[in-house]
Amino acid sequence: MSMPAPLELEMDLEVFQGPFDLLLTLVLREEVDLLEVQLADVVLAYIDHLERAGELDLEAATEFLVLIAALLELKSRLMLPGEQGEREGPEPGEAADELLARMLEYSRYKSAAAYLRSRLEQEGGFRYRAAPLPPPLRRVSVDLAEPVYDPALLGEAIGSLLRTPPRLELEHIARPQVSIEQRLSHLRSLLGRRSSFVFDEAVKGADRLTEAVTLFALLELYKAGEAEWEQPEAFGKITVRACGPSARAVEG
Amino acid sequence: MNELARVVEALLFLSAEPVSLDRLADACESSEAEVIESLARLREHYAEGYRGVVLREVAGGFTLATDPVAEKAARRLLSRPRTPPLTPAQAECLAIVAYLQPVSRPEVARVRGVSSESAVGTLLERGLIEESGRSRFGAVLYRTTELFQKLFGLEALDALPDVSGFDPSPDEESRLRERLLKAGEARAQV
Amino acid sequence: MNELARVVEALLFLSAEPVSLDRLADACESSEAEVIESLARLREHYAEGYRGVVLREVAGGFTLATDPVAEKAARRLLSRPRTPPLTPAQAECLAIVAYLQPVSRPEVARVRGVSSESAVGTLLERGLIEESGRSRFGAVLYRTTELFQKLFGLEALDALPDVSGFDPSPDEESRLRERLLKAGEARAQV
Repeated sequence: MSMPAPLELEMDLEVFQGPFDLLLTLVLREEVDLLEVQLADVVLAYIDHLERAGELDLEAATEFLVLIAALLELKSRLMLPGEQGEREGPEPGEAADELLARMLEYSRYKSAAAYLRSRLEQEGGFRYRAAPLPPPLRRVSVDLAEPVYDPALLGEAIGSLLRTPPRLELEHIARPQVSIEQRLSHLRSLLGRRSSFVFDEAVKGADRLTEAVTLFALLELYKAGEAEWEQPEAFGKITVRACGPSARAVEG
Repeated sequence: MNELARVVEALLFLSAEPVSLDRLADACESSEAEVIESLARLREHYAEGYRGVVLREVAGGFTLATDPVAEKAARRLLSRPRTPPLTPAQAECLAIVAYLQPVSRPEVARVRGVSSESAVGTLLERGLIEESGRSRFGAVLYRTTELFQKLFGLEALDALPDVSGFDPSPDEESRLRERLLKAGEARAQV
Repeated sequence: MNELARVVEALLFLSAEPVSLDRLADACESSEAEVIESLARLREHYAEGYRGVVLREVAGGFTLATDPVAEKAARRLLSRPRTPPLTPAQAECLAIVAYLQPVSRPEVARVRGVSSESAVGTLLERGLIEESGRSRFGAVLYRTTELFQKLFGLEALDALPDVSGFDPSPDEESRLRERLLKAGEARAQV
């Protein structure tokens, strides 16, 4: 089986109105075999394009990734050998349906947009008059004013403006307060007391970030010649030993 | 032209906005039936193709506008185009707001698959859309304005064509679906 | 009416100011003699006493103006305060001005958590709010008008409804202004 020639992505991203536009074009291009499209290239090119356009915000990028993920999933399912009954999750048909539904929704408004543009152009010849009123008609007469608005409207508006929106749940991404310095002094104090310890003890009960920072602190100690370690097998225990002047002091 | 028709003509000439039938009747202290008759007379006077000014029914009311025959000269005299055209992005946002209103900016972005902040901002600035309250999450909702109806020559919002008319035909839809699945079928035959 | 007369009619209709003969001729790319002939035809159409709009020759050129026959109706239509229902954005802006006055536009936007140019503009245009000096940072300040009080049936400003009846947390002690600004900042982040 010969390798398909790598597909040249000759697309001017500037002309696309968004990822759906891009995908629609991609999928409908007769000469493009979906299997051959390097989606990673599309992703990178598109994100690049957004960034250059100064439009890269989290919302846009996330939306695009969700979309590409759907296409990737579809593509990966298409690439799986055609075994029956062993797949989990949606069938390729379903994955395609999901993506198709969103592309169709987009395509509806893309056509509606084209209609609006042409309608505006057709209407272009009708101009409306925008002249100020003759002076005698300009002043609104306060005497003619009658109560038509309910003052409660104002109270309600203020009441709703006083309501604080529900707080976003940020706890799960709240950053635990942990610094390299803290973990360095933690490791040094362990070494000072015992001259060697198992790494797991140093991070007992700690969260993953603390674990990572502690490991980083350990690398710092190694670099400074204060400690070395040993791990006899992959995923085995890591034993940390003091070395350098402080170690000798303890041994002596 | 009788006096009522003359008055209605003058009111339409003065008012910057389209005037609804009931407001015309109130101002003229006449019945709506009488105003309708006057409007019919005016329409004869302003029959399209005969005058420089035409009588139009837009945005829920009546208004006078120039005939397109004068557009070039008007551009020379006033040295500005009537309405700058919409960019494709602005048109997409406008179409989504027009058909789904009231709709929030995140929803517009969801349909387009891309952040739509600047396009929505421009539509707001140009007065084609406006705020219409908030969603229950506090996001601002948008709807189209009377100016939108006026500039697009719509009698009312429901004069927009049915949105399903913009859906791809069943043929196009199945072609899209086929293309999506084609690679998989090719693979299965190997 | 020939095409030139139609175009001249449209130009006079659009222009707020009288248009001179040479500007008309320039815009129509015609000779002044041709424009004079068109104006004569138009004058027949717009003969005084027959139409709601008349053609006048004034200092500086030609202009269309309404016939005095429509004056009373025009006053009824246009001098009466316009009171369409307030949009939610307008109601919010108006409430902020009413309760916090004098208040600047940036403050209104901060409380709402969203730019409020067009709503504030509409309130100004309808005469519900007006300028009231400048803040020490130079921003224009707004307050409500007498018309506002009349349209809301308020005898005085202190007759505004008591906020505590609408307050989601009436026990909060700090001042209304600070609380509104705080809530607005939180909203802007949603």
